[in-house]
Amino acid sequence: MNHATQHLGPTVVHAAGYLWLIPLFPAVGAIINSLLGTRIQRNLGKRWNHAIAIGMMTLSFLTALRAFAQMVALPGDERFLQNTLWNMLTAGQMQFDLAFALDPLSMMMVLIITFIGTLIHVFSVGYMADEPSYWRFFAYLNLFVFAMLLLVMGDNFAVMFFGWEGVGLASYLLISFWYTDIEKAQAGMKAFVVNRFGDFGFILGLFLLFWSLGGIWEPRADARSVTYVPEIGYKADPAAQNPFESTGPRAVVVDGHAVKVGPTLNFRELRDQVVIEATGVGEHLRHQKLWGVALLTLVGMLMFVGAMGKSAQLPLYVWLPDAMAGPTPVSALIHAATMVTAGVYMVARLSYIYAMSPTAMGWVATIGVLTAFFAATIGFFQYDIKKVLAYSTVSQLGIMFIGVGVGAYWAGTYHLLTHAFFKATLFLGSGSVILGCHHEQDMRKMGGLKKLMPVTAWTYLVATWAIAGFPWASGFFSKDEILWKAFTQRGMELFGVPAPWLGPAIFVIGILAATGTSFYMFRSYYMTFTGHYRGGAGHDEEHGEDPHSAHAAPHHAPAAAHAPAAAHGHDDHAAHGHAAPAAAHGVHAAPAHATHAAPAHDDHGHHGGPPHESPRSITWVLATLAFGAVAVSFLGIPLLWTGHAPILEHWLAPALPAEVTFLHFGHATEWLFQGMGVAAATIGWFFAMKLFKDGQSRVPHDLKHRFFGFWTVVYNKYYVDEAYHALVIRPSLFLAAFLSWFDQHVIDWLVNFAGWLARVFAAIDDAIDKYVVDGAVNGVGGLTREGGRVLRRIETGRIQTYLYGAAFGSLLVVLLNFLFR
Amino acid sequence: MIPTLSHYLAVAAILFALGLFTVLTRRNAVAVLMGVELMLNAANVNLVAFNKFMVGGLAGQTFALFVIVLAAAEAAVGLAIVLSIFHTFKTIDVRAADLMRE
Amino acid sequence: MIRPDNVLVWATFLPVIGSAVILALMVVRHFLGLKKRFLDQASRVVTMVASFLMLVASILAWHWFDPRAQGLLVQGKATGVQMVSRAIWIRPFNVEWFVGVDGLSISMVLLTGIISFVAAIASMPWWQGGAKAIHMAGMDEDDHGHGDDEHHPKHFTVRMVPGYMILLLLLMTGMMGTFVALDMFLFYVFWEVMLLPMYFLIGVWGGPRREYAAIKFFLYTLAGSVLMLLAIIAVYYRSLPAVMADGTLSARHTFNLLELAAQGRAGQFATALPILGVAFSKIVFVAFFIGFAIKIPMFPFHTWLPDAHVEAPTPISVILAGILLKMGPYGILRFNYPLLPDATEWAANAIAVFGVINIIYAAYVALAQRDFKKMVAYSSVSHMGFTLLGMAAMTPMAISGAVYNMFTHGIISPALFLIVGVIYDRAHHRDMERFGGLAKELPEYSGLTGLAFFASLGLPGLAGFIPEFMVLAGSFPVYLTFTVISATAVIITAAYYLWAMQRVFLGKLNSAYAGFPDVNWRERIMLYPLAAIMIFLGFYPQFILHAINPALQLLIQNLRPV
Amino acid sequence: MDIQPFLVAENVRSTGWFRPELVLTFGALSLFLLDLAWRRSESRARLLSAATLTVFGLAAILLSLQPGTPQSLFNGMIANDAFANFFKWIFLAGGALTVLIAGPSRAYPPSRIGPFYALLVTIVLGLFLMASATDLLMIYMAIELVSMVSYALAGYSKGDRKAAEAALKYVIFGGVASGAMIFGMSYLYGMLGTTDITRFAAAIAQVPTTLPHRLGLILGVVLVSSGVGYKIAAVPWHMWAPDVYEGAPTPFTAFLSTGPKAAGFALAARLLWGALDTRGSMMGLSEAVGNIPWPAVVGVLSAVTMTLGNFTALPQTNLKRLLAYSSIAHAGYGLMGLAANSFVGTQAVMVYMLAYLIMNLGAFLAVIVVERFTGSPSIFEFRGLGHRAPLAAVSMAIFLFALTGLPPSIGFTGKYWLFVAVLDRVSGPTGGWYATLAIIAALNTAVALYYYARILRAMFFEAPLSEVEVTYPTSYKWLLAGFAAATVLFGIWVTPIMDWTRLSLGQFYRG
Repeated sequence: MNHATQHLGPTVVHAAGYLWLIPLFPAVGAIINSLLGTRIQRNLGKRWNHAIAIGMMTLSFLTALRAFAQMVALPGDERFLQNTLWNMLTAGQMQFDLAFALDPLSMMMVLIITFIGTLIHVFSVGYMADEPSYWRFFAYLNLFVFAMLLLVMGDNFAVMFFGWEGVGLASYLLISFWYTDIEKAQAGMKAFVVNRFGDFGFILGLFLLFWSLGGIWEPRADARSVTYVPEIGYKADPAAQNPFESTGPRAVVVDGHAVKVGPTLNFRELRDQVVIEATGVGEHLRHQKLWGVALLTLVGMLMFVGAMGKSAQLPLYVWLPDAMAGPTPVSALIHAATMVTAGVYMVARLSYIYAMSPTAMGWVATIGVLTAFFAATIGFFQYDIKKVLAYSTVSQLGIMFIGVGVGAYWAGTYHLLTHAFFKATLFLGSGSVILGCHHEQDMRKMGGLKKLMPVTAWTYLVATWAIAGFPWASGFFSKDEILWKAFTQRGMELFGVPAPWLGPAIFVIGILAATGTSFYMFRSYYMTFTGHYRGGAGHDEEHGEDPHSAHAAPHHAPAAAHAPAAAHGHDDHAAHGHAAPAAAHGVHAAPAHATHAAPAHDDHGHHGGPPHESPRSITWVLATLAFGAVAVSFLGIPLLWTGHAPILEHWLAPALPAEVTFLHFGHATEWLFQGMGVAAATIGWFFAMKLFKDGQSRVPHDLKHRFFGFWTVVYNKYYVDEAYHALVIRPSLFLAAFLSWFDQHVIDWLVNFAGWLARVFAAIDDAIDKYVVDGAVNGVGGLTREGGRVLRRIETGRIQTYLYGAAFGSLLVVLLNFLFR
Repeated sequence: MIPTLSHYLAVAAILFALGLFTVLTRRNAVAVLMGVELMLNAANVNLVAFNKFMVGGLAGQTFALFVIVLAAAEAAVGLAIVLSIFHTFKTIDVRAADLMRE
Repeated sequence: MIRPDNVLVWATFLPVIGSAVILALMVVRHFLGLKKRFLDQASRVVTMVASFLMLVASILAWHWFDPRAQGLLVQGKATGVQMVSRAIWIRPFNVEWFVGVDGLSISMVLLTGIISFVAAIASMPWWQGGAKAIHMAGMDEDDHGHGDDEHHPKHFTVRMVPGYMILLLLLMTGMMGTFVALDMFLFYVFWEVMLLPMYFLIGVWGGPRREYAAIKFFLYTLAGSVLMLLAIIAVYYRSLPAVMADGTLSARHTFNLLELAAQGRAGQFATALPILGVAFSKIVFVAFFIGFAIKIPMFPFHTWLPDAHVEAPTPISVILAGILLKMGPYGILRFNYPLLPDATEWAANAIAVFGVINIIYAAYVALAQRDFKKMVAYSSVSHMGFTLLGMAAMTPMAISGAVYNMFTHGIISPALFLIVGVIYDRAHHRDMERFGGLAKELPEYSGLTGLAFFASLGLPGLAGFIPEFMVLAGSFPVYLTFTVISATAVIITAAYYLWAMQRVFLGKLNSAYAGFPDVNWRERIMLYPLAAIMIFLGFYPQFILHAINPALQLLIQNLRPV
Repeated sequence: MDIQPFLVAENVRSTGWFRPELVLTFGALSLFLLDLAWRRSESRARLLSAATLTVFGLAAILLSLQPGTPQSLFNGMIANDAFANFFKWIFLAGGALTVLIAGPSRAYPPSRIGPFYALLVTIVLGLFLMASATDLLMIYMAIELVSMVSYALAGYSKGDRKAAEAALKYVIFGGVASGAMIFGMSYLYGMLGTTDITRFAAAIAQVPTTLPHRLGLILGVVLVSSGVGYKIAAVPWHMWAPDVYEGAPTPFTAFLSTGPKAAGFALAARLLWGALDTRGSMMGLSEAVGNIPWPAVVGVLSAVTMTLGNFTALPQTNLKRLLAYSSIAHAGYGLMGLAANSFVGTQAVMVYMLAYLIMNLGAFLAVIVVERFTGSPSIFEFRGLGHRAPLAAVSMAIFLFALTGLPPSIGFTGKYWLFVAVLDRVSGPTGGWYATLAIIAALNTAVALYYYARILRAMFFEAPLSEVEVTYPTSYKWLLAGFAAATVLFGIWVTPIMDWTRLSLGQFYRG
């Protein structure tokens, strides 16, 4: 494994004072729509809501193009635009600004986000036409884009993290957009909390990296609490010792350029000091150990935990399928094209860190391939069309992580790009279908839609083709490149153990996953579009054996109390359903329907009507995206075919400074492997066609009954949700309940104890007066009686009790006098 | 034999003890007051004795005179109060006066 | 007439002047036979005016404060203390009227100004506007004081209004004074002055179990302040004389905090004779620390907080959460750290442990709550834990984070309590299980709640995130394990807030709450500014940090001289 | 030995310094006469009150006219010094305020109020002598004077069994105490050869240290202090206090809890800090003379007294009784100052007595307001007082906070200075003991808060038994307001008190 290379110099920064506009526009849109949205919708009509949102998106897209133009004009290794707004925080060694930066990588992301984002906004116009709180939807969408742009454009970890959590927020809001359905609400909550798990890891990884950089520790008297003492070269410089002025990174001069060295959150400073060997930071980091583990390994693995959350990798993927509760455009934009790829982006962004730790690479790649395969298998048996796409997304993300894991950073990123297009197409296609079938999501109730919805069908087919990985559709190039690189990668380690076999193993599983992908995607295509229409039955029985009612109960996170609520969850959902056809008939924004929607849903059973093609605003978007899904393939035509590196690889090179070596094989081998890729796709397609074309074959039914046990397990997603419920949620709830009991009955008892104690003392004191003194009196009385019968019987009254007390007291005082000295 | 200081002191101590004992044990309020008188006189004996044997001068004697006077006054007040007790409680048993307890 | 050298005096005494005016009105009323209604309204107006002027004064103080300034020189060293006003108060005790602000206190002064004003607004029954006004229990103006059965208690804003206002204003003075006092004795006096009105405000205008809560609060806090008094006198008796306001030397000892800090740095207390065989500085440290920890509140001593919050009327909860809790950490940073550096080193680990316990323990307890207000109260306990942890770590980043946490929490948790108050005014209960789907009826309210929740659970871009991040990042190198444990709190916190969100606002609308009015103007006036501050501080924390950083770094440097 | 002329001359001279006492003496006598004279007039009570106030006023004027230069009067019988004058002012104030309180309180019908006033004046006279006595004989006579009149006044309400019982218990307990005291005095006289306490220190130094001598000496001191101790109601001579306080008419209880206690402390200060210590420098710390470890003993007594008083007060429901126990506790706090055996300590005692006069009279006045209206001083009658009599309730709250010792109130000032006095000793040889004492006192403060808070709760938090507004005379309103104002004012404006006490103690007659 070789490291950052000498020839790389420090980043050359080109100021671009307008970058902040790119995230600003969506932000403005969000603010306007969230503050004034209701009034606009009421007084001006919905068209203004989406006009604002889409307008802002377009502006931001145009600004992005402007930046792109500026960047293209620059020489290859100087493509870095930067724009600082203000200093956000300066404390001790930490110091970061609200600043944006664009390098080729983030440029690509920004273009994807703004472009596809805009399209999906347009799509939503038709899709959400009769949503009562239309304004809210667009506000959220804009908010999401804003956060996503922060994520990719952040000049430092802080801003990136702002976006990182911001998209989490937006996705929470959008998933539980139809909050009246408690299940949807819980899906949103689940997504956010699961992501928090990831962020927990991410934050720790970040701290570890930050502090291991300059290794500047506060000198403390009790050194034992400092677990990791840095190398000499990285002791704080005197300035850092003195807490007076906060110490940013200190500068080391490398061939003329000052390179900052020391703890930093800034990507550029981080990259420079790590990548440029003259600083020695890379060496330093590579030799650090914490708890006997290589520090960078910990950093890489912990940060990847963050990626697991965001990008739905094992074992934190569980939230993504539920996230399908959100409106379909949301699924397309957030849960396919952009947000979920944040993890991939993060790994690519830190390529030079990961490249230095084989174990981290192995970890990423392994998780990736396992996820890819695992999710693909679940995809086989799902009936809910969006669920199928959700699991396919999970699996595709796995593939991307294989790419960035094995060191084919550009390939991973490329797959991100292609996936953005075809998965967006697929989701929007499914959205169009769902709309056409009156919010029916169960593929068993579809079929034969090809004739009814030609555009949708064709675009869906193209995208399926792409994802399955047939040549000339983009998926082929990216996936193929990734798997090939995985095969040729032999330097990875598994938990510190060198594992040259890991690469090939990953390739094998990856190919299987690819086959699976091709299979279930074509399955979904055939079930949906071929054969004759099976729908129109209405929703009633849908929920009888509906897949997600099977695991509905478990993931009401803590909400045991809500089981009943969950049951009615649907009427409302249906209400939305019934608004839809109106939209379909192109009657745009007829508020009347919205209001009638709820009553209408009683007789929805018959009101269904045949499916129908979606309005133009939708079909155009589908077409554009489908075209893109094919077009982007030109960015990645491999070296093997053309003789020079793919355009995208060339473009991204400056942003991915890490260099990873791969084994070299002859052209023949490479052709062979490409062939294998095609073969995998073909096999998958073949079986899918045999089994599901036109819904004729009985085989799937028989197979299902032959292996019913296995089927149920897979169908219920291996009961992972139930496992989580039993292992994580219940225990923590129990702990919470216990602690709160403890708090009220034990801790709180202490204070009452104090009060009680006081009262007890009082009682004792009373008792002393009543019994002890009296008792003493009687005792003495007794003595005297015994002593001298000559004396009359003794009687005492209370005053005399007092006197006894006084007398004895005085006696004690006298003794006391002798007690002291 | 010639009584020495210690004899007087002993007598005084006994008087005092008797007085205290009376006060502590008798239930008749008047008797109790008489016990107090005994205690006072014990002090008188001391005063006079000390004056005679040790200090000299007149201070002790005078003191004793004052004590006697005050003792009389105190007895007067005391008896008045006993009288009022008798009126309100219809008895002069000190033990009866225990309306107020802890 | 307000000048930098007297702005603090104004900020401190404007409320008292207000209460004096109300008192005068009450006396006059007897002679002129004014209507009770008039008296009520008048006292409300006076309160509003006084608290507003106090806010203005505190903003002016913030405006005039210069973080880079040398400030008062003590033994030739810069302390950064500014806007000093001092005079001899009790010569025989060596006690001075000595107030001033450094970077640490100025932020608290600003906070006090803001929150006091908000609390004042929250105490008014006005601006209930809107078509369907809320029915506040017993909002009828004729008022025979305590004429309330527990089910429909007369709303606190109309019960014995003048008394309430007087106490509220006294409380404000106490708080402001506590933050600006630089003389131990003066500090103690203000501390107690703040304690007493609180007791009555909870006990008289509180909820059903107000007596219990009030007594509990009172006993806890008083136990703390008695310890504190002992510690103060003990320190006093180990101190050396110092120059007083009139330039003369004080007799034998001094109460001057800055002087004491200098002496502490020089080891004056570290080397003092032990008491009962225990090192002097340690025993004093513990006394101080417990006294302040009760206010924070720190783990074993925290149980007064939920009761106090649950029973207290909304504005008092606001003040309690917004300001009173901050006095604990403030006191520790003002007394323990500068005066007893050696003992601070000695205790740091223990403090960290308590911090972690606070964070995790309280977060879990909050997760189990059904009572909306109790949940928020415990979340306060949990968040104050971050302050403890940061203070213990003593890295510049961590300690800045700790203090910044005091400020942001001082903005967020009042907002949360106001929010609870809003729903309580409408539903007259706080059981989250009994709500549901309110988002449909009260969209604006739900939005504000969401904002506050996310701010509190540390969503980047809102105020709550930065301090948590700073504290964790700062204590990471010092207390690796503790930091890791504490960081898990971000998950639990998210869980209980979102769950609360779900139980109260999401799901099907509970028909019982159909037709609830959304937030009215009074609530808007309070909540929107706070929300704005949350967002502003989320993106521009340096606004506060640039003021507090130098002071804290000075503090650390004195703890561990280079 | 015959009477030498200079003795006469001395007495004549002394009379010039004896004017206030003379005024009180003749005032008392004339009040008896006036009472007879005004038998017929229906405004008898008001006239008598006026007359009594005049007497006190005159005494005050004369007192203010004579400087506090330390000197001995009547051949060393009494001393005239600023220390005594300070307490005399307290007694006058207490007496006058008691008159103001007693007038409208229904405790004394006009027919009986005359003698009460006369006897009150007499007690004040006795207190004057107590504060300034420097000779065992004088001490004995002063205490007896105060006691005997107190016995009478404790039972001074017709047909009231409780009063009668109180008087009986008081007289018996007092009699025994004085008997014990005089017995002790006889020993001291015998062993030291003098009754002039200012010569004790020197004389004790001569006493051989054999056990009998030591026993006699200590017995003497203890027995004498039993006489003083029962005046200030210190453990173990405290038991009479609750019954007498409860039984006696409340106005007199109020006076009893302030005047005689203060006088007792003045006397104790003269005996202990004045007579039985090494003459440490005026400002510095002095040590006990001979081998009498009285500071330690007093310290123990102080701790026991405050603890016992506070804890026993906890369950009380009769406020008079509760205040009785609290006054025992406060005696304990006062003893802290004596235990310190230093200038500051004694000064703290003086401050505390002044503070206690104000806040305790105030508290008792509030009790009277309620008792007068409802007929019972039970805490249940205080429920909802916040609504039924706001002024009384609020000022009562202030007094209670002051009694607890919370700033800013005169109670805090006093208690603070006591703590200072004790902690001043902490750095000394026996510092540990003093530290313990301080901590015990601090904890006691918290305990005390607990039962004071019960009253607060009753007044403000609990629903009243009846809604009727509590009515009481306007004079009480002004008095309450005055007491409250003073309580707070002197909590903030402390310097005058501190200076006054310091200067007064500075002129302490030491023979």
